[in-house]
Amino acid sequence: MNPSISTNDFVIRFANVNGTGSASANTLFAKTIFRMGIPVTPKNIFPSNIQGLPTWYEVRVSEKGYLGRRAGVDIMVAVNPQSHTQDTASVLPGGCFIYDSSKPLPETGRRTDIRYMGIPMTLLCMEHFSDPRKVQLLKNIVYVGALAQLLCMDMEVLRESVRLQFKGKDKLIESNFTAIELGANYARDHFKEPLAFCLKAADQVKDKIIVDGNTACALGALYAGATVAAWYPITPSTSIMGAFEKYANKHRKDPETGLNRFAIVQAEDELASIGMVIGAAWNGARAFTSTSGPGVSLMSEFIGLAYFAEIPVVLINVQRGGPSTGMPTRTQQSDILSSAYASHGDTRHVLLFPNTPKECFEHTADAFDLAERLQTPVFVMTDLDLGMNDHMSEPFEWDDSRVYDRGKVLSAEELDQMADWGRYLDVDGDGIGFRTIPGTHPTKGSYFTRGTSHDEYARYTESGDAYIRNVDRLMVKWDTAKSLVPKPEFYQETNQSEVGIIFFGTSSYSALEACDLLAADGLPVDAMRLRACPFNQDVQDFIDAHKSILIIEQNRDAQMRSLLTNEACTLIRRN
Amino acid sequence: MNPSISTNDFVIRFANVNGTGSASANTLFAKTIFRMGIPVTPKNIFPSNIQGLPTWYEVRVSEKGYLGRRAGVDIMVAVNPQSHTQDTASVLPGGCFIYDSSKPLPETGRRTDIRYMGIPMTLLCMEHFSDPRKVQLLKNIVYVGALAQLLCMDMEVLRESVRLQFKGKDKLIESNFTAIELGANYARDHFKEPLAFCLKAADQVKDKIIVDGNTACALGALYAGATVAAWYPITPSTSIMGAFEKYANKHRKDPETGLNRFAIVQAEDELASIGMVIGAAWNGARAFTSTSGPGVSLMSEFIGLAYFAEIPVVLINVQRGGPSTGMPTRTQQSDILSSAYASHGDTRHVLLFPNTPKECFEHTADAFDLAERLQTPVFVMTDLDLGMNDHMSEPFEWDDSRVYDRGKVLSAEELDQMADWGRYLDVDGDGIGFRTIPGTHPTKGSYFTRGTSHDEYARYTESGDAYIRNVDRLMVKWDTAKSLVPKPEFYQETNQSEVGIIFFGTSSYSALEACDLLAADGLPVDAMRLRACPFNQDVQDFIDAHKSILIIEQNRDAQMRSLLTNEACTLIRRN
Amino acid sequence: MGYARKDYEGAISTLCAGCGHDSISGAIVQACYEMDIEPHRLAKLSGIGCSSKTPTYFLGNSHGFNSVHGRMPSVATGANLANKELLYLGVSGDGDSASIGMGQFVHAIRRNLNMVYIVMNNGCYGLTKGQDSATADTGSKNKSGHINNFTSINLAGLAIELGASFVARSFSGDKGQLVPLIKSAMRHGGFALIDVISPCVTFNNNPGSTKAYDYVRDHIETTSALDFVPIQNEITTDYEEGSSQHIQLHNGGQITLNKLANDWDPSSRISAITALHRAEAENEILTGLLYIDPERPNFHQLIQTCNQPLNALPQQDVCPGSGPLDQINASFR
Amino acid sequence: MGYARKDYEGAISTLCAGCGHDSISGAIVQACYEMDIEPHRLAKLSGIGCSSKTPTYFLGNSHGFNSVHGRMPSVATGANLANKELLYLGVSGDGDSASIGMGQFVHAIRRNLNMVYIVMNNGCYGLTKGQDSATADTGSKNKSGHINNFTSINLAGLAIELGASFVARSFSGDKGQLVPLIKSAMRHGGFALIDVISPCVTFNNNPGSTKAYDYVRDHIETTSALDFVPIQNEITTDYEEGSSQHIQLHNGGQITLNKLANDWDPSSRISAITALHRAEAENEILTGLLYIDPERPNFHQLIQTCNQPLNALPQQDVCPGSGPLDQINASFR
Ligand SMILES: Cc1ncc(C[n+]2csc(CCOP(=O)(O)OP(=O)(O)O)c2C)c(N)n1
Ligand SMILES: Cc1ncc(C[n+]2csc(CCOP(=O)(O)OP(=O)(O)O)c2C)c(N)n1
Ligand code: SF4
Ligand code: SF4
Ligand SMILES: [Mg+2]
Ligand SMILES: [Mg+2]
Repeated sequence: MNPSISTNDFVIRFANVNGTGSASANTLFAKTIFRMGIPVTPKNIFPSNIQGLPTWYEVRVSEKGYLGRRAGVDIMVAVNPQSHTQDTASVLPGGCFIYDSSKPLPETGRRTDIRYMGIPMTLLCMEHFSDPRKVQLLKNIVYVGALAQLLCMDMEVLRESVRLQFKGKDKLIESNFTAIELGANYARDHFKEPLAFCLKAADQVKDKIIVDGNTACALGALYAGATVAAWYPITPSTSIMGAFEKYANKHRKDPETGLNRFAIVQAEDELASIGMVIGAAWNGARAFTSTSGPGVSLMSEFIGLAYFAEIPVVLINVQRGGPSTGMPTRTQQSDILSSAYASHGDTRHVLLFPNTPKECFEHTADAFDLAERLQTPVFVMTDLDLGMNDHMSEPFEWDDSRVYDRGKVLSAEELDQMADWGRYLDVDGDGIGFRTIPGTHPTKGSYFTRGTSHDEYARYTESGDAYIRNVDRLMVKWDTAKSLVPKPEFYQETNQSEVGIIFFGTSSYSALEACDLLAADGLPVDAMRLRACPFNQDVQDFIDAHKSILIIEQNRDAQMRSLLTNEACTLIRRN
Repeated sequence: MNPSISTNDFVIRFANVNGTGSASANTLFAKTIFRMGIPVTPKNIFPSNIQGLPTWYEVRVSEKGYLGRRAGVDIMVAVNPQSHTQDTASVLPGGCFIYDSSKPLPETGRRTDIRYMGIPMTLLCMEHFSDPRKVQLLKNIVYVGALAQLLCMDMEVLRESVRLQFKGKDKLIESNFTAIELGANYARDHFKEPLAFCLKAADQVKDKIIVDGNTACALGALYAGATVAAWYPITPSTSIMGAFEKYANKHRKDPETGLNRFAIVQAEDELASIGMVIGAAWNGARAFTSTSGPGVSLMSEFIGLAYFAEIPVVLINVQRGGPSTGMPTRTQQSDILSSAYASHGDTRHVLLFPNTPKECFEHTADAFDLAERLQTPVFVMTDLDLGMNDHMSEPFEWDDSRVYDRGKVLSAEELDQMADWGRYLDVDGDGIGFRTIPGTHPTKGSYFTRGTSHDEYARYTESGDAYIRNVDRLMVKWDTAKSLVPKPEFYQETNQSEVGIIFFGTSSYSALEACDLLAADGLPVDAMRLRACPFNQDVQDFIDAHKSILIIEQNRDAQMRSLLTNEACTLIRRN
Repeated sequence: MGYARKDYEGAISTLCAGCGHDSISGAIVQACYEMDIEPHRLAKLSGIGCSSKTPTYFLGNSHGFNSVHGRMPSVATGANLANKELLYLGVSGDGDSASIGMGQFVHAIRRNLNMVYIVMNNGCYGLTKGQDSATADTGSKNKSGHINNFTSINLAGLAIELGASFVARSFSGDKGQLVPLIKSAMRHGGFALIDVISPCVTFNNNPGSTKAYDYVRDHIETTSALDFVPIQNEITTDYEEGSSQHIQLHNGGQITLNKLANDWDPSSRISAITALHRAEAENEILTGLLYIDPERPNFHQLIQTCNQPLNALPQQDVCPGSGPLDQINASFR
Repeated sequence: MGYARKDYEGAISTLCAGCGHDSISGAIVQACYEMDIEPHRLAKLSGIGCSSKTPTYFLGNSHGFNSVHGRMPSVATGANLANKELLYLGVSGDGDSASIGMGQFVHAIRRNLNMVYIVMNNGCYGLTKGQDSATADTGSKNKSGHINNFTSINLAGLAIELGASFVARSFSGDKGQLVPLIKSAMRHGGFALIDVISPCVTFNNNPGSTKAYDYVRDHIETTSALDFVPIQNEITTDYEEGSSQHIQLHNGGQITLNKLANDWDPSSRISAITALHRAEAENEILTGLLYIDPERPNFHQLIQTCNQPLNALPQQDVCPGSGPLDQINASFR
């Protein structure tokens, strides 16, 4: 094998026009590589628009399993003339630029350090297909065929992927096969010199799956037994409810009546969706909402109510570029503070930070247990990258012996046996009272839930003492939370470096790769991946064990640093 | 004079039923003391209710001029049987308990270490007045008369106060005089032993005024030329708009037409009120809103828009007990974080912290200059205590040579002269672009304001680079703000102690008194009163100059500590 | 079941003496008592305001939720979804529903949420000391002497236009009308609005106010004499034949109407709207049942939830288990 | 003033080819051009959505404000208060106005804010990929095959019930009707709603959708042929006598109507509502001017602001100065 050819290690980017059906061709490409056993990370870089603007799909192939985005593009498949200039610029020297040569490429702006490879995608399609819509769709498949040929993709795996993707649509499968062949043949006939990149079947994928985090969150909610879901459409969270509906329709029908064992409400706005979740959770159903930054802003008064009235709420925040409408189709980790302290007044909320689809599944499922155990809102903090892009992940697991932790909820019998019950009485020192669900008992356990102050027996009071006892108890609960939330993940047996590096969520991918690079350079650094706030002792210990701390996060204001400083009570100087 | 009598130094508390007209009697009492030249601080402690529940009015008299609340009550005027038990308990040993002896006081629960003094207030009134409404109102004046006698109040000053308070209502003045005399005579005839407390005319008031902070804020907005005010009623901010309307009606009528040179809108909710302020400010009017915590929560998406679209917004946040509906009639300083970082995404807002009515006036007026100069939201952070209670204060001042700083706004002529204008172009390094007001120029200066990302020319873009340039420029602006906001106040020439004490707003009163007490004990501590965020170098220097820092604030979560830690980048350990 | 009247009472009211809201609380107690409602099978929800405080003062044995200002409808929606078997009674004010809560009010109607929604309508913001609300009538004067210039929002008219399935208006001072209306609303199988004029004695009961006791008493008009008959066939009210009408309710019982307005048909939206507009033009306050469609499918029916309450489904009915998860994993390979 | 058509154009649209919203942008350009509006004396405001993006694509020489989702009415209210002399054109979507923005929509109407409010109504959330909106008709099917069960919110009907002073409905495909409606709305002295059915070709233009081009074309009905006549006395349209009607607009010009529906009277709310309900019952989409009250006082009149724009008052007119402050201080001693 040619040593200058890089095998299973390159970045390819597809530059398309949105709304032209390129997504299915690009997914096909990535999925085939995955099925060849090679780790792959696809990223959609798309505009806040429905049709006609530039969109990109970038695939990183990495046998070593690095799944973060890498700077620079090795192969550019530039099917969108609108973005040619920009696309040309982003190719690394020595890379190649594949374009649709049905129309000639302008002579200006050509680079000499990259290889241009024209394939008459449209013309090839027009020769074989008459329907113009088909031509538009299949010219994307033509470049997949050409790439398959050029990169030595396993053609049988590719064809199998086509069969799976278009299952039941035999005609479509046939025309896809034709398009693949058109591309492959053209490439074989016209490009004798091999590419500098190629694929080779490997065994790095094992039983992993490739799926987006939003689907994983939806499945987590499904498995956790969520029955009430209220939401308002907002990119990038929208597909959570789509997936929840799909799987609930499959797995949550009453077998006798065919009726739904779930309720999904598209609310009139985010204020209403969180209100519905609060109402449902108060009334004993497991309930959740999914949203993004603007939604959290709108929900913040209600989140304060849930904190104060101690209602178990699960909120999945798929973060996007802020503030305000911001950049709906760009990823960020910039709602850390607005989520942790959502609402005026003294409030603190439990946050979970998954970093893979598997963790999205687990953290979402766990969030319901935590919310009910702690009787408080729990945020699952993902982001556009994790939520909307496919990520390679360990498969989802569910232990059938797991029993939902519904927390401290009193049955009619328990109420009968209790001498002295107060909704907000902390009888066992964990800061959590016993709650009752409406309709449980004819004469016991009713109370009036409020956002205004109350005493231990849920009676209205404006007494300053009662107020202080209440908010102090909430701090005891916060301490209890520390022992229940997922612990951080460490990547070393014992701490060894002076510098400690901290990351969470999707920042983990690049951070871990950086750690490997540093270690390879003889500079190993200790690393910790946060998985939840409040921070438990392990987090504190890690910080204390290092002279300086580096935090990797995707926002301007070092929000995680702020959160760590406030909550773990340790100084981390910002650079 | 009897040495065991404490002159001009005591706390008196009136326990009333709300909605029974006690406010006017109690104010009369406090105001008379003020007019005798003695420093006085009245506090209303009232329920979230309109009629029939216990309410208290507490007056601290302090010749030394300490205006914070002091623990313990010296004289209790207990006119509300509902709260007798509680009221009895709060009297300090040696204090006295004055009650309406028209009905006998229950024998149970009596204390032996306080002096009970019964005055048949209702009966005295019934003997002299026939109208039952009058009886209800004037029995409150009876106790004022009795107290005047017992405390050696200047009767002429008291009568003058009555005349002022009921100006134009001669009959009412007469019956008040009668009631005063009834009380005074009864006291003179029945209590021979002098009280342990007395009043003596002094010269500690000078030209000071006594007024509530909400009125002061309203006047600040009036003087700053605010023309659009949008709000939604919420305790404790409501009276700001009442005062603004009152003074605007007096000082802002077009002399020819009698029409209003202002617009006040009672909006449908807080989301609408902040939206209106944003719209008006965008369109070149000085505009503001006033609200409390729940309002800020609801406004947070819009506040993020104003930050990102760079609209000058003035928001007066009169803080109350949070979270959620919380305690509407109790004071707190617990919206520090929710205001400083209002909105999802990376945002930071300018906050001002007045601590007297005079500063309420000045900070509110300054807020408009700052908001327009910085093109960003500015919060005036007061609280229920400052906003709704009368505070002794230096008089308001207005320099007639002051010219409003409207910031960087381009006229038609300037637009004509500019070669290259971009709304968000930072041409002079302060991070602030030049803005244009709709309608200014027929062909130049129009642009589309957005919450989504834009480049320097306000053109829509989703480019990551443009986004970063933009948010980085906003940080430059944040640095500019540091040099414009009010500096902290110091109480020592040079730093001397190891411990530094930091406070702000209404926490200052008690904090300063504590400092005096410590100094008297030979333990002087350096003190700093914060007046704004962002924090300038003086704040940093003070923190750096002390081994440990104590922050006095009225919330559970040490929010100002968090803000200082994040923004001034220095560790302060929480105890 | 033999509940006593006191089983439906709540804490002592802290509202102003004479406040209309207290009379409505009384009517609620009365209606529940007469219908022998199991107190724990009813959930009461409210927003914020004097009106929204009232659930403390009635049905002390029922769970309640005093939520945030203007957002009771969404909390009620969620609660209702969790357990379709309870009775939901929402209480709100005109500020709470017609201003900050307008959006949620409209959308609860649109979903035909199965609940009774009572607006204690005093044309002002009682709890924040009497500012005009959006239901203040044009030209009405409040205690501080301010005259309202804005168009008034007619919540009943709005609800009918939006397709609410049960719309009534009443007056806190007319218990005889209010009690059967509440009973009927409780047996209606969808969204039932009762807009109750409820004077605020402290801030809006002055001469010149159209929400003052005197004004309302002088200008009240009624669509019909109405009775609620709990058991289907036992019709006791004997109105003259011809003008009387019986409406079967979805959850049992029926309404017997004796129409006083001739051109009005309670099953026709346009006739109800016309009657309201006509009364408005004549400065009359039209009360009584205004419109009803007893058969309109409610929210649960529209989204086809199962027969058991969602909050009562056992884990095995909601968790698909590891078997299906293997297949799901396989679909992502 | 001699502006060219291109002075009213904006950037090239990035909406889907065939989107109804682009036609409405075209009609706005056309109307402004024909009326010779000074572009800088008009401010365009919007919320969030495909519809709310359109102000980028028209009137490039006018200031614009793309605010947050559902909150354009409040921003427009503030802007309008600051300067009563500009013309305000608000653009919104059915999601933006009928769901998240319902409260603000209702209250802008209540205040009779002087503005043109265009809803580009496609029955779905275009920008978030086609979910049903609250204006989706009952029984309508969207591209993903989902059938809407909920009651549809009729924005025009709602506006009339709320007392809006100018209410029209139109269709993006009917420029002949839309352009004169926009012109009339711009000369109306209060809140002017134009609810424009505007098909979403990508997500809601399929068979079974009642907001699809084909369906709308087949079911459209019109109250009247309408013309806007800019100069008061120059009436050129020659409808037959008797059926034609002239309505004088507050800010100049007049509307000439040739009524097609006999029982409909544009100055009667109840007649407009009746006409809407009748059309709805017959599955017809009633378009054209529905209701107008040209004399209703607008927000500025109701709150009695001065004649100069508030944003143009010089400091000396708004700052009382130190003299009065001395008196104010004295009142606090
Ligand atoms: C978000 C928010 N804004 C404002 C308030 C203050 N507030 C409390 S009650 C109320 C209005 C109550 O009016 P209404 O609903 O008519 O009830 P009423 O007191 O008249 O019965 C307001 C504005 C609040 N609690 N929350
Ligand atoms: C607070 C908030 N929630 C949700 C969104 C996401 N969002 C953007 S546009 C839109 C709906 C647009 O629908 P519509 O107003 O009908 O406009 P169309 O795209 O159909 O023209 C939504 C939900 C947002 N931008 N902000
Ligand atoms: S203020 Fe008005 S609404 Fe509130 S309790 Fe008193 S009378 Fe009733
Ligand atoms: S998605 Fe629909 S509404 Fe949006 S631009 Fe495309 S066709 Fe128009
Ligand atoms: Mg009210
Ligand atoms: Mg739409």
